[in-house]
Amino acid sequence: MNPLELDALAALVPDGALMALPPDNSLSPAAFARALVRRGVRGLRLLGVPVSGYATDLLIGAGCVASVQTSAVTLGEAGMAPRFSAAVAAGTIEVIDATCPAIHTMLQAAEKGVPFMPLRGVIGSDVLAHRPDWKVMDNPFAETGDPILLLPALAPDIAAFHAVCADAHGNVYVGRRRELATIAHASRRVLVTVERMVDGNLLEDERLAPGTINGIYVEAVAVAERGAWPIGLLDEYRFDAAHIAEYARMARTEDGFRAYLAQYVTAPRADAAA
Amino acid sequence: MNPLELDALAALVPDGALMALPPDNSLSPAAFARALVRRGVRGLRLLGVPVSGYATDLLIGAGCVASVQTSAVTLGEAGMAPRFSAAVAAGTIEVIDATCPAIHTMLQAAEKGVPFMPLRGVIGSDVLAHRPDWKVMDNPFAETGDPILLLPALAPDIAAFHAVCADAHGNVYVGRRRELATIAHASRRVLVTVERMVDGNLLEDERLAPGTINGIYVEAVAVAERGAWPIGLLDEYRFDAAHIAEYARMARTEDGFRAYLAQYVTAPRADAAA
Amino acid sequence: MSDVHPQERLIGAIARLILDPAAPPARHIAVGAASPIPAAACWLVKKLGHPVRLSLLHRPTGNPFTEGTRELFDLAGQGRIDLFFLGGGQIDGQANLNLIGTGDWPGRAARFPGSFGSAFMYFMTPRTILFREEHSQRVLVPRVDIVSAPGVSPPGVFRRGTAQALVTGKCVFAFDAASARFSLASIHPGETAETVRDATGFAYDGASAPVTADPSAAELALLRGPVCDEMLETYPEFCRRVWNRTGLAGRAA
Amino acid sequence: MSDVHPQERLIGAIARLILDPAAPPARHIAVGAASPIPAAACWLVKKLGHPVRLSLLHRPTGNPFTEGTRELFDLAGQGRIDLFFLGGGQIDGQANLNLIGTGDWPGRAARFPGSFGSAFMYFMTPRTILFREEHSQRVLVPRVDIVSAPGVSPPGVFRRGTAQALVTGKCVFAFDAASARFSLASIHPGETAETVRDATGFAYDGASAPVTADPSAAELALLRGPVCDEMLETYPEFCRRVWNRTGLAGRAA
Repeated sequence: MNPLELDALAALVPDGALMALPPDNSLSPAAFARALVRRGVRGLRLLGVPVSGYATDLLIGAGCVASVQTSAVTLGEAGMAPRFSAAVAAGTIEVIDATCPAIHTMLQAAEKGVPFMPLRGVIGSDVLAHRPDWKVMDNPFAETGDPILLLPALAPDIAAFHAVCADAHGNVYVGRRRELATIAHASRRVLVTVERMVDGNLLEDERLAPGTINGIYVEAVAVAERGAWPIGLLDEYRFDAAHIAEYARMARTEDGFRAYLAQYVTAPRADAAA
Repeated sequence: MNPLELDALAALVPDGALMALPPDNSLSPAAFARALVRRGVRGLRLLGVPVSGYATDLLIGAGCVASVQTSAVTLGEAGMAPRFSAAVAAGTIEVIDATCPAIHTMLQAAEKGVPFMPLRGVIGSDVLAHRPDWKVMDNPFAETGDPILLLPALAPDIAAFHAVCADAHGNVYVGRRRELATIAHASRRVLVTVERMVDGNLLEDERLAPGTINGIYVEAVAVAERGAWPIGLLDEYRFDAAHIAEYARMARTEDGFRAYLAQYVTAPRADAAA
Repeated sequence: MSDVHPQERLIGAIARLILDPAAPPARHIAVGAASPIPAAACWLVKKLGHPVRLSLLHRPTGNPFTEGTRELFDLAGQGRIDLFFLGGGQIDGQANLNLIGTGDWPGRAARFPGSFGSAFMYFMTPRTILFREEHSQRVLVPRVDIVSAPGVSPPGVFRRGTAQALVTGKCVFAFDAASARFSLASIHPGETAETVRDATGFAYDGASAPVTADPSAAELALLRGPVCDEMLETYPEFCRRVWNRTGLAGRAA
Repeated sequence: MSDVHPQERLIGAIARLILDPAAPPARHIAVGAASPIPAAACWLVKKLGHPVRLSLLHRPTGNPFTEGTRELFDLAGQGRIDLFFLGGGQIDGQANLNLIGTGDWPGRAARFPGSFGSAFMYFMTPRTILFREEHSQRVLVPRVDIVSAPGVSPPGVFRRGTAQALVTGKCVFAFDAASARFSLASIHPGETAETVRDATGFAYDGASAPVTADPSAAELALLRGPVCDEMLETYPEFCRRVWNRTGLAGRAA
């Protein structure tokens, strides 16, 4: 598997795709999201696994998004996600609320190839009241009535994330962020940006194999140096809190958001300069 | 957490415990099984995750075992597990047959804290016909009848395995054998033998964390050098096929098995000499 | 020893709730994102010498899990997390939490970030300490617009626990699950039963209560020294604001 | 080129079944424990230049999975494994497999190792090639004593596929799922329709069949060179027996 250019990787995402994204503390593919804005993708149905941050807010602001299924959209210390809030107020995106472990569970069901999986809790939450696709039934193993939530399997069309490195076999190294493996296993197509390509086979190295996702699951890879920025990447580089604060400030208005896009996303070599 | 002596670790296993063991290709705690034989534990209910090998056959032969729940008991290239076969023929142990992914699934349900999990397949197998604790119901997400197996959560009293190393926090390194994490998560108590103790904190090392099981799940650790022998341990040492063949040969008869115990298990410093 | 910072008082109040001998044991506490005051309370308990395991989910380095928040939720599902902290954009008198928004679904008047794991965690841990610094009729409402997570559940619904207490910038409320009501437990210095009453949108038991105790001198010394040291990497802004500490210079201590 | 070893013939027959253009595509094949002949057939297909992914579960090093066999079964559950190999202590005319034992449950007459993952994998892959070298009335029975995994399932039971064929030391049977019957597809050199008939305990279609083709010279060269090189670490005894190769000396090739 030869790595693609970043924009070529973004071109593999069709309009309308159900795309899973990790949150801002776990290998978020920020450069890839900026490439999707440049490509002008439309109608994305985003899935936050289990919550959403910068990349989701950016794609919403750029008009790329039809719906967001998530357990929360937040910029963390920088506060509310401004373009998400504006879109909810304007009614321009559909919000499908979930709760964190329910999203993990729906993906685990897809990973396992079963049509549903149970989860405790949630009963009595209005999240459940607004999920006609979720069901409550009595636990068939209980002697007396024991209502339990059943969640349907959810297989994203695409999962995208930013990993540390990849090899020619398509294996990608995510380190301790093993929850990305579940996302990759559950998704029909997996697109990955990485800091760098490495020689050899990550899975044949006993020290690297435990943090490696098998290339079986990976369709394509692109090199994007500092591709998580302004999000951090394991011990490679830290979260850029000042930039996220600047984003939160600029994106408070539509005009400010346009200025952000011009400066950081659509400017020539914006990502290369990052 | 200070490491215990091997025999002190074995003393933590009460008679009658439901004890999960990995198979012969995945961190089998062979030295620990020999220590259990020396301790004279009785009435163990063993769970092979998902199949059983040398350690299980040894414990059966030594009279430590009341029942075995497993998907297969085998010595691999060395053929049938002789003490298991003899005990089945004599009717001295209960055999609870399962099928590999069902065992994984029952443990995953316990890991997740849900009372059951579904699994495809198995319907029409006599394994199912002999599992009154397994249920078939119609998939509630299907439009038409769609029978699917539901498996109850299974939380072993104890899980035991042999890992590469441990730190003072009880974190243990299992490398690419991440399926051990599921066993550890699902079990009430986890006892681990390791090749060696290491300084520092495995989970704070970004390179080692992905192959580390959090000490949250680990009750006690003992150092047992070459503690998987005659089973192999990742890239540390290889499977000793000649010894397993010798075991298979000796264990074919009760007398031969007693001779094996005398030579390799109960002899003074048997494990130290291994 | 300088004056007690109001946030130190909240930290101390939460630490005492954690150590409440009448509550189920807190051997393993998890702390979620952006929770400096609960995190500091947990560190204080630990630095006081209590054998508690802390899983701090948002440490930039040394995250305790290798399967992300899924591992946290699995642990909670197994019953291996004894105590968690939750807040809410709205909290009502039955301890219902609203992290989703106000007005029509899904928060058309004002959207909050979302439910996070509240609809699960609130059921799975034997106890939850609710913390919301803003104490106003805007936050503490008669009935939440949207229930992210219910305070109590009907008989037969699997649930290990609910709110132990609600700590605000004005007071501490205890929660009684059987009656599904809060009662005033202590009032912070500078507030009165009346200022609490006026700022609270829901009905609660107890017309008066003792003053919330300040942290002891020993506790303050721990907060300003070793607790701040532990917090500095994750919450630099909080440490600067409350303890006037910047950078990692003092961390070698 | 020396004479064809009987096991090379079995390898060649299985390779041709893998490549059968009438069968669903085999992009990803998994091979379980102690299966040198199916493994060699897969390597032959790969060395012939076909773009197939092999997941060999029992390589001492470089195991393809990081979650053990659970990852294999999850992959199969998802439909990402196209072909698997199964055998059985008993196999009957409906392609039911018995890996558990003979006589009363759970194999009181003769216990086999156990079902392994057969009760799942047989349903989950679009096709399964059955392989059992011993061709006798002891193994190929009218009706298995215990069904580890059924050959066919009633309508409505989720199932992606079943047996494509059964390869034995005497012949190749094709399996038709609709009629749940085997039919004779080819007979290995040295055997006849009669010797097959006499050794088979179940009824099947086809009184005669062509001779099983030997591997081509090119295939034999691949088997004895690069395929053996790949097999040597996992199956040293098999390589010694069939190809008279010992040690890893030739492996640099």
